Amino acid sequence: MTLTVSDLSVARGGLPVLEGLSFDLPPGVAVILRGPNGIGKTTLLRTIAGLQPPLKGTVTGAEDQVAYAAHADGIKLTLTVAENLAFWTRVFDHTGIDDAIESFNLTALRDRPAGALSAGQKRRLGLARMLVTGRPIWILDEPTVSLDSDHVRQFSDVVRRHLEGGGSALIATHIDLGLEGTVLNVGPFKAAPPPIDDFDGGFL
Amino acid sequence: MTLTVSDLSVARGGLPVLEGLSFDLPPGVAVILRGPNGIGKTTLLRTIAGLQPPLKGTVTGAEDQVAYAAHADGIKLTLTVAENLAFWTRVFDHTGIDDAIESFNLTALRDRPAGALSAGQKRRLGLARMLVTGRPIWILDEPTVSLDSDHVRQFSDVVRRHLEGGGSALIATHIDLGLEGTVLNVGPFKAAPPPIDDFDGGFL
Amino acid sequence: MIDLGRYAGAVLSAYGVSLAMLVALVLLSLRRGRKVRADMEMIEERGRANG
Amino acid sequence: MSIWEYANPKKFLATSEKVMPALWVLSIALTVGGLIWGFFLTPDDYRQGSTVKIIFIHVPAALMAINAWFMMLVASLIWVIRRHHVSALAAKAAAPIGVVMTLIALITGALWGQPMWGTWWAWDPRLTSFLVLFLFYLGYIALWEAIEDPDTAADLTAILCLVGSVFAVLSRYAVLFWNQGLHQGASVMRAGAVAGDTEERVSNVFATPLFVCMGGFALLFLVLVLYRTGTEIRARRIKALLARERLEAEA
Amino acid sequence: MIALLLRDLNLAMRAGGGFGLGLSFFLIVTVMVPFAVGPETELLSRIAPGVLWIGALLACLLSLDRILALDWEDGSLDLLATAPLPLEAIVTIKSLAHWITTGLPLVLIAPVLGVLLHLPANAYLWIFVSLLLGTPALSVIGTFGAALTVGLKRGGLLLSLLVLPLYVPTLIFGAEMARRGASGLSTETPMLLLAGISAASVALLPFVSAAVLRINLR
Amino acid sequence: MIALLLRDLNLAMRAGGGFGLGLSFFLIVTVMVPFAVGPETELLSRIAPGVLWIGALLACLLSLDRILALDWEDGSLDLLATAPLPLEAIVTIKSLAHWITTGLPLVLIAPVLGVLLHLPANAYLWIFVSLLLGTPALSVIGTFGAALTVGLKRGGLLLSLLVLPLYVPTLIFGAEMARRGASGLSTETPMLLLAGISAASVALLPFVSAAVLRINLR
Ligand code: HEM
Ligand SMILES: Nc1ncnc2c1ncn2[C@@H]1O[C@H](COP(=O)(O)OP(=O)(O)OP(=O)(O)O)[C@@H](O)[C@H]1O
Ligand SMILES: Nc1ncnc2c1ncn2[C@@H]1O[C@H](COP(=O)(O)OP(=O)(O)OP(=O)(O)O)[C@@H](O)[C@H]1O
Ligand SMILES: [Mg+2]
Ligand SMILES: [Mg+2]
Repeated sequence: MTLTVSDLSVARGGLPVLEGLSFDLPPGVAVILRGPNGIGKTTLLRTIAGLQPPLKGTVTGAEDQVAYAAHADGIKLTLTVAENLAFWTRVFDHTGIDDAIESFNLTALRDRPAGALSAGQKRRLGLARMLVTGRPIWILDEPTVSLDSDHVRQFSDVVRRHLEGGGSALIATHIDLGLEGTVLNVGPFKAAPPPIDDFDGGFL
Repeated sequence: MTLTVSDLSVARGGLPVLEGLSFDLPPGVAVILRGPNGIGKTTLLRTIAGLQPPLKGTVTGAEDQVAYAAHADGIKLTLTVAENLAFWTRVFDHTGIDDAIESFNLTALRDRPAGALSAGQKRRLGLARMLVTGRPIWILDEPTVSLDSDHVRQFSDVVRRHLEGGGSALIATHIDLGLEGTVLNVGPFKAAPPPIDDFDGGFL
Repeated sequence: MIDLGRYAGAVLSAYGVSLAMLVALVLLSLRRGRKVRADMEMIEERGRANG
Repeated sequence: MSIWEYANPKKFLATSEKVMPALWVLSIALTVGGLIWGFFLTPDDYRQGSTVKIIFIHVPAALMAINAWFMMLVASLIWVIRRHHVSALAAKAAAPIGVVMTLIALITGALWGQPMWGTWWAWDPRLTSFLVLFLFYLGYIALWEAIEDPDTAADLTAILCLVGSVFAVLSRYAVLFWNQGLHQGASVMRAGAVAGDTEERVSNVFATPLFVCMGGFALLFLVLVLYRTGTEIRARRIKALLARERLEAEA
Repeated sequence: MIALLLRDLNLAMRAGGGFGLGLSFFLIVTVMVPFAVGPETELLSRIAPGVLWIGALLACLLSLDRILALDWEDGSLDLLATAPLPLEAIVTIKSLAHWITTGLPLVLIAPVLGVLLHLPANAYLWIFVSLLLGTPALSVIGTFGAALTVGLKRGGLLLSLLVLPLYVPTLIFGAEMARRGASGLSTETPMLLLAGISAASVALLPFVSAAVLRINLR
Repeated sequence: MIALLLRDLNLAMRAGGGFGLGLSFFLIVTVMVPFAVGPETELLSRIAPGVLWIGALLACLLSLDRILALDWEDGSLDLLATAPLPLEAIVTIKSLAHWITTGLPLVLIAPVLGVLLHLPANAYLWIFVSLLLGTPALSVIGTFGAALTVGLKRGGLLLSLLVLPLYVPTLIFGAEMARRGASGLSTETPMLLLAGISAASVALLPFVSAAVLRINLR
């Protein structure tokens, strides 16, 4: 169940952005990714989630274990909050949306079409989806965007509960979540530009 | 040049969300809007920007004076950073994009298509647009979403410079921007539900 | 019964289809009307009870 | 006391509730009575045989199909100018009735045309205009359905109705022009000719039951519009009440 | 998988009637043809089978960009790709949902619209059968096109451009079958070929579409 | 205003060729028709003017949702509405950009495609003139439809449903004019009517579209 990343290089738009990354994500642990805008956090998370192939290196233990939450939420605006969650519950063969709804304070909004939610409410719905996947490894890309401070705290609590239950989380964020976890600053892993004369490499 | 909001009520989806708001925004001042998710900050800003009519009350001094930055950035992904800014410059009959590009640290990205930017880089481009409008009153809806902490600081500096130059800013945000300004918590202005027997009101 | 001659099919189906559509329209209107009215009263009641 | 008082939803509901029972009875009595009269008690036409009986449905339905659109046009204007919600909702309520009337006219016309003209359908100007009207109805209803916010929906459909009416009239002239155009003659079946032919006879035996049917259809339309407008008003209030509950729950 | 199918059908119903709209477009195209080519019965009845086929094809085409693009835009597709469903299943379900909301209604309404175009009496059956055999191919091929263009902003027109040539064989055999049926000729050969195309597309293309989608996602 | 026009044209060129796509769609529809109705020269040449008009109309229609929806989705429209341009000007520019990228190329290519359909020799001029007079109306009416459906997710099909009936008079007069020209009859009346419709739409509809947009933005 441990996610292992070894010597990983990732590319975006045909250019390497991060290289030589290695870390472990054992159960019960949260790894917080930090780094300036554009360094490659999103790219890294997409690679680990299996959405794009790595340039080099390997990711093991991710297959069918990860639930991914991206910048975009994947919310259907014409479905209600409950319907949105129920759909993902069934896709992941999990049961019950009530816990997810309560954890993110969505009870009052349960039967509201998702299109009639404010920015922060939508984001909470997107995060509630993680709970209905039943997957142990959470990969979260800037999860607290648009959340007010109370809800950031609430989110941290949910993650903490998830960790206590044996799950793990890999979170890219720019703010302080108040979570105790390993901080991984990806800044130093910025890919060096390929040597100009390396025709093969420069072609890649 | 002072923006005056008096006894303003705003509605979203046919329902009043905030009521009885009054405040002034004189030149040189920043007003920071705070309030939990879904309270109606976005709705208030849209009303002040003139995109939707107020339910009651008036907004004066906004006509042709405001530049508005919403949750969405209005960036054309196929145009380059410079082209995106140049377009808005011409729409607002302003001159020069260099200052805007430098202020938001976009020099290296100048000729990159906006579609190939990371989340934070896009947001910076969206904020740079404010500088090329030449408008004195800035209305910003969660401007620092996705920005790393260095860029949040840089953004605050830009706002401070704008204030010193006689501009003003109305900013809805959930985080601490390090800006000295009046904080307006909109929580207490939450609209009360209309009485149940008020058929006309309940109709609206 | 009156004799419709060789056009019986056309006439009867014209009447049949038209009347069926009219009746359907009326019944659907009534059904939705009832349901909406009941819903409204229920929600009004609920609203009064809660405040 | 001005007529606009009835534009208050509550007043409208109260008043329409009072008149509707009588209207229901009258409209159904007239419609059924007229149709029975027309179907059982009129002779066959010497040329059209028993098919002439279709006229008792076809013509009232066709009339109401046009009148329903006209009513929607007026209601839309009232909404745009005076912003009475009841008016917008009445237009919404009338559209499905208009569609059904249009469909009835088209179907009965087609069933009539088969024995009379030997074809179900001809691109005669009148029939064609009706088909275009049908399309306008479809678009109008689809737009109402597609928009979430009720006031926005009312505004946009009202504008569509106004602009659409102008184009519907234009289409009418275009279609007239088109089929008198160069290739006339392929079809001998011009509704005008047949209709004109029947019109003489309409004056005697057929006229009275036809008028009864027209009255019945008109009243039926009226009562249906009143009833459905009431439904729309309540549906709208439900929306508002649910939203209010939401406000309360969050408070 | 059932969940996905139900969701897609549900969404099609809510978003202002995915069911009705393909249908109305078909109706409108059929109605426009006489305005454009003139009202002569004999001419219309000659081109009727072809017009119905083209109308059905265009109605399918116009709704193709609903198949995947919406899920792409709001990020659902990324999330679905990390879900326990194989991408092949997702693509198949999407084609099926498209056929149910667009293809099937077209098949059912086509004979009615035939009346407007003075379709010859013995052609009604053949139009129905040929569309019933052909529309599944249209949906599956369309899904392939949708997968190819999914990453592109407003790929609608490009999508049409890519898909229309792929529709050519289906259109030729389908329309030929309907026309032969209308003139009382044997329809066996085109029918077999049409059925063959449909069967092969349905069996094979989902794998290709899934592969294409995988490439587009990364 | 020039800036907006240039940007729209620029975007149309980059986003996978707004210019080319309307055109290719027109081409493909025209090519499909012989497949669907059969290859007889005489039949094709009779329906050629009508087919060209329908093809042009559908090509316009398919590109309508580019006019405003893209700007709506990424928030540009909100920002433009707070800019110093009146909404009426924005709408007009958008129609103009649509015409330049879609209508104009269609007008220019139509005579060429006429060859494929065995268009009668004296009809070439009339097809050209009728499309030149009619396409501006198509763009302006289409912008009105686009404004009505701008807030709706994937309003494309609804847009077609709303706009096609509004296209009826333009189509009738345009196609009639081309057909009359093809058979050597006088084209004066339909030409005047077509020009009238175009002129009136261009003069009046932008105000309505701007009002509609204002409602949709709020
Ligand atoms: C599908 C086809 C048809 C449509 C849409 C249609 C439509 C209409 C409309 C709109 C009217 C009322 C117009 C007015 O009162 O000014 C009308 C009247 C009439 N129609 Fe039809 N019609 C159709 C087919 C037929 C056929 C096949 C016949 C008969 C042979 C027919 C005979 C008549 C007659 C006798 C009247 C009443 C006389 C008159 O008002 O001029 N119609 N039809
Ligand atoms: N489609 C693309 N084509 C080419 N380059 C891209 C593309 N998308 C992003 N990039 C570049 O790849 C790099 C990594 O982007 P990524 O989105 O992974 O950054 P990030 O760390 O998530 O940043 P942020 O904190 O702003 O979200 C950036 O420099 C960005 O400019
Ligand atoms: N389209 C809509 N229809 C109905 N209600 C809506 C709609 N959009 C938002 N709302 C509701 O209106 C209220 C105000 O929303 P608004 O977006 O202004 O909140 P906000 O203060 O900006 O929140 P956030 O901090 O999450 O962005 C919320 O309760 C929201 O649920
Ligand atoms: Mg990122
Ligand atoms: Mg907000």
